[in-house]
Amino acid sequence: MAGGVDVSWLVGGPQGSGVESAAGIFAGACASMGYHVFGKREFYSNIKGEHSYFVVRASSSEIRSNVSGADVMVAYDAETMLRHYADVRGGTIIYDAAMEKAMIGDVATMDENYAARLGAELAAAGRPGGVEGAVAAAREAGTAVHAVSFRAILSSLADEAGNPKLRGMTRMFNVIGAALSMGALGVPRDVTLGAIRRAFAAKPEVARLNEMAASRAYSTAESELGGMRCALAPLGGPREGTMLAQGYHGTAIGKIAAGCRFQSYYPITPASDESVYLESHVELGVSGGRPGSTLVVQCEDEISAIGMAIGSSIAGARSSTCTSGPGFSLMAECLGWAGINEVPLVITLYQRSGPATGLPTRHGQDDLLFAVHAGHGEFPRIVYASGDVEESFYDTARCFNYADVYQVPVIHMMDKYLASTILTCSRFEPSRVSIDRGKLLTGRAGSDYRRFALGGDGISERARLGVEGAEFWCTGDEHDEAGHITEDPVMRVEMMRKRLSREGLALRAIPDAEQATLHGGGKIAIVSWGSTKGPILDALEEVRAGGGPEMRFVQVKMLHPFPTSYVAHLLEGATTIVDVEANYTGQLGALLARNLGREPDHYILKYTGRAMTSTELAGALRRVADGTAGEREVLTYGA
Amino acid sequence: MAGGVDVSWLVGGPQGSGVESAAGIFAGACASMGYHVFGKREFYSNIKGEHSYFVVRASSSEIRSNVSGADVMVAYDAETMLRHYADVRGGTIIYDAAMEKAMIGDVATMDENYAARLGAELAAAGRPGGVEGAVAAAREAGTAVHAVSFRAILSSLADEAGNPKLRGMTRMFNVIGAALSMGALGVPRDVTLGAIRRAFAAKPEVARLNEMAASRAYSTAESELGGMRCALAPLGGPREGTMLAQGYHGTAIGKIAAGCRFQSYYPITPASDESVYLESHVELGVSGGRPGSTLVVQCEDEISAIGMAIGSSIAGARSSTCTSGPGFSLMAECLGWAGINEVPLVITLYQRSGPATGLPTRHGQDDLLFAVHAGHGEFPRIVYASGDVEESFYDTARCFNYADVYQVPVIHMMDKYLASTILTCSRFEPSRVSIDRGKLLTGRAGSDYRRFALGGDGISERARLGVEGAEFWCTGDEHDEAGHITEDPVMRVEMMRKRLSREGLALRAIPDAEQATLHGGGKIAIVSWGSTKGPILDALEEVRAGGGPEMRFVQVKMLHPFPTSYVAHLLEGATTIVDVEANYTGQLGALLARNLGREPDHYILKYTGRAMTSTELAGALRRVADGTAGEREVLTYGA
Amino acid sequence: MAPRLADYKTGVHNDWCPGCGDFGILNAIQMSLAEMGVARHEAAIFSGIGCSGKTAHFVNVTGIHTLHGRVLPFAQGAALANPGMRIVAVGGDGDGLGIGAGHFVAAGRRNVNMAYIIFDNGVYGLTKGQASPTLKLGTKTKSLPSPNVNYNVNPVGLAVTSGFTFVARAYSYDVRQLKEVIKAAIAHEGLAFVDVLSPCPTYNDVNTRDWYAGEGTGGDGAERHSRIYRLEDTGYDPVVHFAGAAELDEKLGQALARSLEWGERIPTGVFYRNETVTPYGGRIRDQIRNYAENPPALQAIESGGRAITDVSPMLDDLRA
Amino acid sequence: MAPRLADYKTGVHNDWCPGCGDFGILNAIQMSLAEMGVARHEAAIFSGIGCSGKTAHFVNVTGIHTLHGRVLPFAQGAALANPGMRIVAVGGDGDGLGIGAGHFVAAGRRNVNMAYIIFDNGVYGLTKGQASPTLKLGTKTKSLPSPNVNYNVNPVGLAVTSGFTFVARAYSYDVRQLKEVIKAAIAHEGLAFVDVLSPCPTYNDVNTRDWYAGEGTGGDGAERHSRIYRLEDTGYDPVVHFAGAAELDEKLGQALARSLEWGERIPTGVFYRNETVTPYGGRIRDQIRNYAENPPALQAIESGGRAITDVSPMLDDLRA
Ligand SMILES: Cc1ncc(C[n+]2csc(CCOP(=O)(O)OP(=O)(O)O)c2C)c(N)n1
Ligand SMILES: Cc1ncc(C[n+]2csc(CCOP(=O)(O)OP(=O)(O)O)c2C)c(N)n1
Ligand code: SF4
Ligand code: SF4
Ligand SMILES: [Mg+2]
Ligand SMILES: [Mg+2]
Repeated sequence: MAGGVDVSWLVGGPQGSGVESAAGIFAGACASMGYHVFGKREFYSNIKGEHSYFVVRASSSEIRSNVSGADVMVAYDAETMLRHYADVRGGTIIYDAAMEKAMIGDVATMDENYAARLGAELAAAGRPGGVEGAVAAAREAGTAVHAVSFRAILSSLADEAGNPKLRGMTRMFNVIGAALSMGALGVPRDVTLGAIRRAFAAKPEVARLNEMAASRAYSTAESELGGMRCALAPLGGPREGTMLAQGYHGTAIGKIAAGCRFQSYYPITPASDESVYLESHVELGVSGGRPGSTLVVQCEDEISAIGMAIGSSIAGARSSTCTSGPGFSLMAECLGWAGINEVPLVITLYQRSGPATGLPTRHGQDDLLFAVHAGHGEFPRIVYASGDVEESFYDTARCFNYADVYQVPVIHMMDKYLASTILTCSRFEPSRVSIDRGKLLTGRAGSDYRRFALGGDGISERARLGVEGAEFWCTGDEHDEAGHITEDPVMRVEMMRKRLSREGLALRAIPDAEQATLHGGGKIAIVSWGSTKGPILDALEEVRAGGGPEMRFVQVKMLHPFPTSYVAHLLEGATTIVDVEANYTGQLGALLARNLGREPDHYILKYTGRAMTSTELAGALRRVADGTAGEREVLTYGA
Repeated sequence: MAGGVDVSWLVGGPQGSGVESAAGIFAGACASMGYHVFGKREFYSNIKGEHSYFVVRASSSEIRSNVSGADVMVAYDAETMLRHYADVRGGTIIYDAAMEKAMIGDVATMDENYAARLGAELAAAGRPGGVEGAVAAAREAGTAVHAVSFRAILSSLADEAGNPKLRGMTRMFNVIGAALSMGALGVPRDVTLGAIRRAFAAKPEVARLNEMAASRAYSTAESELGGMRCALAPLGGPREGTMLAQGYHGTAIGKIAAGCRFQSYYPITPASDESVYLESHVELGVSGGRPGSTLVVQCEDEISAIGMAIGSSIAGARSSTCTSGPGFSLMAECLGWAGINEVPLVITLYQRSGPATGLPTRHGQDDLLFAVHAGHGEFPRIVYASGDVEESFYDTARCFNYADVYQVPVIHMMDKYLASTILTCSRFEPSRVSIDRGKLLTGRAGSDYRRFALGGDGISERARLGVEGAEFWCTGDEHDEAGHITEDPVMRVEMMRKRLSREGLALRAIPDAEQATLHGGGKIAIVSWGSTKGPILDALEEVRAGGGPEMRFVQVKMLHPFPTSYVAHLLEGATTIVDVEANYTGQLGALLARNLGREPDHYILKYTGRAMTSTELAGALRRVADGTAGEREVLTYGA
Repeated sequence: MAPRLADYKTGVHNDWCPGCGDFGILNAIQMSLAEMGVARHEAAIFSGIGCSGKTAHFVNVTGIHTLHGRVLPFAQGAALANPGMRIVAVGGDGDGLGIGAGHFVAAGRRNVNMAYIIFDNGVYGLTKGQASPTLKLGTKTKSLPSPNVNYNVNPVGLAVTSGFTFVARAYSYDVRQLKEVIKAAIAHEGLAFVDVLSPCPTYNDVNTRDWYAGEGTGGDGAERHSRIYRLEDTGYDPVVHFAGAAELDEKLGQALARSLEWGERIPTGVFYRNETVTPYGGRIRDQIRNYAENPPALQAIESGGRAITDVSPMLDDLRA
Repeated sequence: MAPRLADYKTGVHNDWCPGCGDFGILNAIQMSLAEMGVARHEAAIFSGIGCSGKTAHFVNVTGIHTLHGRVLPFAQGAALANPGMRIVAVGGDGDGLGIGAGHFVAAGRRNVNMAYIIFDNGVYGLTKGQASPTLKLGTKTKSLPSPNVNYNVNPVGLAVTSGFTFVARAYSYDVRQLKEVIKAAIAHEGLAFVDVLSPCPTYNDVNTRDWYAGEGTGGDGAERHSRIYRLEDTGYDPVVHFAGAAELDEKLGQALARSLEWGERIPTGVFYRNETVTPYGGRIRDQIRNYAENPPALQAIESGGRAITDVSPMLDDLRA
């Protein structure tokens, strides 16, 4: 990124104070100026009041992750100041002057443990245990710190507009804070106002007021904040064919494009956003056909969600459900039913930190081995992971094809990191989405139709409900070709073979490039899966830019059945294997050991519930390169 | 077994016709004569009418499994005849003459697929497709076949007793059939009558009638059947300290002895027998204390069953639940809750053939990897498997100790094969059961009690409910030392380490001998787990007796955490590793590959739902020894 | 050609115990389909796990034998994806009111157009006779080691309370009424529930056929009377005609009151029927205008292997 | 020293939204424990998952914050293992009547001695305002993209039908009545249920505090009246005194009839109370004579690390 612009902007405040929309406005403005944007939200399992923050990075080069630290921070409350002041070393902090005197003890929402650590830290440096101490520390670290009275801006706005009611509209503090920082960063006023207008497009009156407030803040920024050390000048308008997407857009729009017409779900973070999106895009245009629709059903629990999706799939619709760990745990039994009955089904699994309720709004990749083994007994399945939002759009369509062609349940691994990012990426190309429904029978069947007929490649014709002459049976019991219960040992052996041989079939037929991807080259090989892709690619660049060695990155996309020989091929010649994952035990490492007989040499793991930054990952990779890394490198950056 | 007696006796008939009690009588008589007994029941998922059969083996030497084939068969119905005539090569068949003319098509319960195969087979040999054909085929194979009219015996009994009502008591056909065979085998009449008396001890009148019927049958046997080729003379009375146990007695009595005082369950085959046993032994004598009791609660589902057991464990009782695959699938989420809250809990998992409903009354060992990985997220657990009924008694107590000492959920792997066996074994010795409740706090707590206090060996004091000064909190969320919710990343890392380090702790502290057992020695090493132990030990003897090589057998008991180095040690010097399991994918093989980096060279697998016989296993082992075995040897013996 | 009863029977061997009440229900279902002239490919039976669950294999229309307690989710998913199918869900009392009770309550709220029949025998048949949720407190069947410690669930009451819009009870040995009730349930617009009292001669020696026939109601003489009586014979009107609050209260109230009758006199027939409530399929027509004509299962989603859904409006919304 | 209210409050920061009705319920629970003088170590709060689930951390007795929908199994297990504890289960309407409805129905049948309080706000609070099972059909809160497509469950009716022996409703802004109801629930011998109407100002903009206070009941003038009224003020008698069939019918019937009242007038107070039904703990005393004195959690099972249970009778039974 030599010579380019690369700004990390952090905004924080209590949940419900508009942190998310402020970040949306900032990201929107940057994207509209032609920047690459990558942002990620951190928040508590809480509705109002707990600390929430968003880091948005805008860069003139391609980026795929956050870095450690921030260049600019906008703090809406004392907690943001106290939690993040040290992240901004040498940058700029803008905070609401109203909190100037707040002490640690005043911040009721702050976790006891953090409060104790921070208190000790400030005390050790002889500083007051509150915002003042944080400000002093930040300044000493070279950070420019500006206290601005948000209320004063609102007041002058009210005066200007001759509308005293505006004085009370403190919910606009978020836009005021964002505009202050954007003004100071040199984002043209009309770009910011345009981003605000788009953000509140549904409510023009709200948009108008916020634009006014932002304009007032811009004036304050110009008069009081001076120029910042980094600037965000327009790069020449939005990049052609670029979208500003949220994490769940990939799978949600992917489902619509792939023809998923039934989604059942039970609300759960971070999975529900996808279903909510589908719920608000129910009716669909279809080229050359009648309008279509996605029926989205909110169920009484996740057992019902998967049960309904199976019922709908049997009826003939491409069907799916979307959940997170706790919900997926409840689905284990029905998953096996889909397996023994060869029902195509896509389960989108947005992982979060477990176990149990765990850290329900935080990131984790700790459900891999569970997804591979979930459900008693043995049955075929495909476990597939996307590395980023753009991939997830195309992968969603692939997952439905795999499900239909191999007549198996497919678990599509996503996670909270992906779900709660906002980023620029190339516009999805629906024309690249092919649809293969496999041996689906929708017309009249020949005589003697048997749903589970043996022979051939082991995959039999699958009738949907309602086809004349193709009545069929399904049962969770072992069954014969017609689908009726059997306990015959010979039939048992044939049916087990019929079903399980499908995994080998899939491995052979699915193109290598869909199973795993090689990025770069070098003797040190990183293996990973899922959302670590972004931090890894950025870290590899950083290592190289810092004079470190080239490394290769093998991204495994199909986790089950495991593409043993292709991954072995991609790892050929590697002297060091480094497993990177957001979990404690290194689950992909276990799959490597089991399938390749090769345990990774190093594990770089993070399980704080916060996603990796490319910075900390690059640090660990440098240690690997120079031989100082331990077997387990545990990353911990981020509040 | 050179020179000794070794008889396999098969009895079959429709479900509900008393096959089980006939087998009980036979087994009881043999045990009372001093024989070693091993028997196993096969039956359909059905209440009345489908084919059920029991093979009981009686031997003058120690035995631990069934062999292929039978020496004597008693057939109550045509289906038994048609399904098993070929099993009795050179032995004796006794069947009810009433079925003499039955054709395959008359047997409505017979599986279409088997009917077709059998029809073809008989036709190919030019025989009638029915009992007559089977009789002819059996005779040609050297089997003595006797048709006896069971009804005639009943009639003559009625005449003798002057009680015409007895004519209609066809439900005594089972005892008549058993007695006929026992008479012919030379079992002394009073031994048989004694066994009948014990079997019907609760109903003296029923016992009396059955004894009369048996006596009549004895006379018929003496007059019509002549001596059999094998004879079962008394060996000198029951062996000292020997029990005749059913499969579930090990874990059921084990739980009582270990102090399990709360068992919640939902009915499921083959797990419920254990709970039913506990339900009928609710009040307990306690040496030196007030009478105790096991509270057994039948729940609305398995989620409730594990939830209640957790609640009870938190209250302070040793608690457990018992289930099979489908129920265990439903428990995955709660299992993780127990994990993150460090709740001691024993889940007895009686496996059956999956997936889904699968073969609900048939055997399988296909839940191993699921047990190891069940539940989203990462948390500590112990997975422990018993090799036979006697072991299961002592292992049950161990499992409770592990749960209490390491404060983790323990999954005790059992299976349908174990559950539905009847066998002689040494009387359980409760004096060998030690109880270690670990850091359980029942007295008043010191000040500042914190349930999840960090430090030390990572295991903190666990208060039961109701202890003054030891109020505590639990949550499925990540928590601090007091048990309150936290999202602090630093606390998260400490708590993850606190919990997961426990697996290493258990591996180091639990004696090697409890983790794995070595039997025999040799260059060829068999690795296996659970109920294959019996067939393996018997097969090893058979191979050796037939001039084959000595082989060693490594029985892995602790499957998670995996005793990598101890198993590696036990495998040292082995040139060939053979994995033996009752599943399709070779799940222990996967654990070996993952943990030892060593994939087994051969897999001997069986997944027909029928347990291995030592005969077929010995055959496969011989092929391994002489180099003719394939990578996968799939066993299929048994109807 | 008008369908004949025989067309609705499969060749699968029925392995229920002799004398099992379930035979009556099976016959009534087959007769109902035949008399209603439902084409074989337009109907599907979904079933739970238990003796009763095997029903799906005995009726010669598509049969989906699901998991224990899960018949309602599976069946609703199919009914919603293709509302043109006639969906009949069946299962045991343990299946539907024990492990499946949560789905039961939720299904009532949803009112998807289909019928649900519970084979109510008071026991868990297939697992050897444990108490099911409908067995009365204190009852000791021969299969129980001690008297039942749980109060019984009231299936009719629960259905009415949960929002089922057709709620009936029948008796498996009164096949004539049973069949009429099942036909009405299948014809009903919305979710219909039929609780069928079905003796299990193998495990439930309390609520036997004889017991229902009047054993114990007063000697062997004339006072002895069948416990079962038909609501329709008493002039009972289960139908909600106008859906005013007062009428609703009355109709719900009478259904609940009758549902509590047990022992000496046990009512059968339709307890409650309300077609003034829009079924789920109708409720979603506000969101999906052509739902009935182009439901999820029948939509075209590709042409020549290419996706044909137009997602450009969504992508345009995200333009940077 | 008599316990004080402050003793029942933890220092854990309460992060509910300002104006959340749940604060009233939390206070009422703490006040009830204090007024009843329940020793801190003799009580435990079990909770489900949701905003309401956090309650377990705010009350200074042992608190077990379980899983979504599973509070009743956990709580019943503890109550059965140690019947000397005062167990109070709490949770959301989604938790208890959606995902947990099956356990709700089963718990009613079991009648374990404990209290269960539902925080009934009509929404799934913690997952951002989706419709909960108690939200009425067709209602569109601000958090829903389109009107609710499900009929509501009737918590009081469901509890009565399921066999709960104490069934009440209260309102979180009438803390006085609420507290009395909670005390009665805790004191009740058997399973007590309290449905607490609790406005969620963040997501449910339909059933707000103002709405309950009478908004929309007829102008701003005198005709406007609080929708909430107290059953006890109307001479309503919820208690089953004799347990004859006729009385039972009457008491159940009136409870169900009142449970259907909604909108203009919403009754609160105790709907039904029946202590003539033996609680589960009593039912098992037939099987375990010293259950109350020596319950599972308090039994001695070892001495000096050795098992002390006498299994020899069982082993003798198996002698070969
Ligand atoms: C998850 C799960 N738990 C338990 C079982 C075992 N099981 C099979 S049938 C059955 C009960 C059957 O009772 P009911 O539903 O009343 O049907 P019936 O046999 O009486 O017709 C049970 C518990 C199962 N199949 N799945
Ligand atoms: C198995 C499972 N599914 C989904 C969730 C996500 N979840 C958390 S709280 C909640 C709903 C809360 O609603 P309610 O029970 O009414 O409680 P409230 O927040 O309104 O008090 C859901 C669905 C979960 N934690 N576990
Ligand atoms: S056990 Fe009962 S319900 Fe099951 S088939 Fe036999 S009689 Fe019918
Ligand atoms: S979301 Fe609603 S229920 Fe939850 S804390 Fe806020 S106001 Fe209360
Ligand atoms: Mg039943
Ligand atoms: Mg709620």
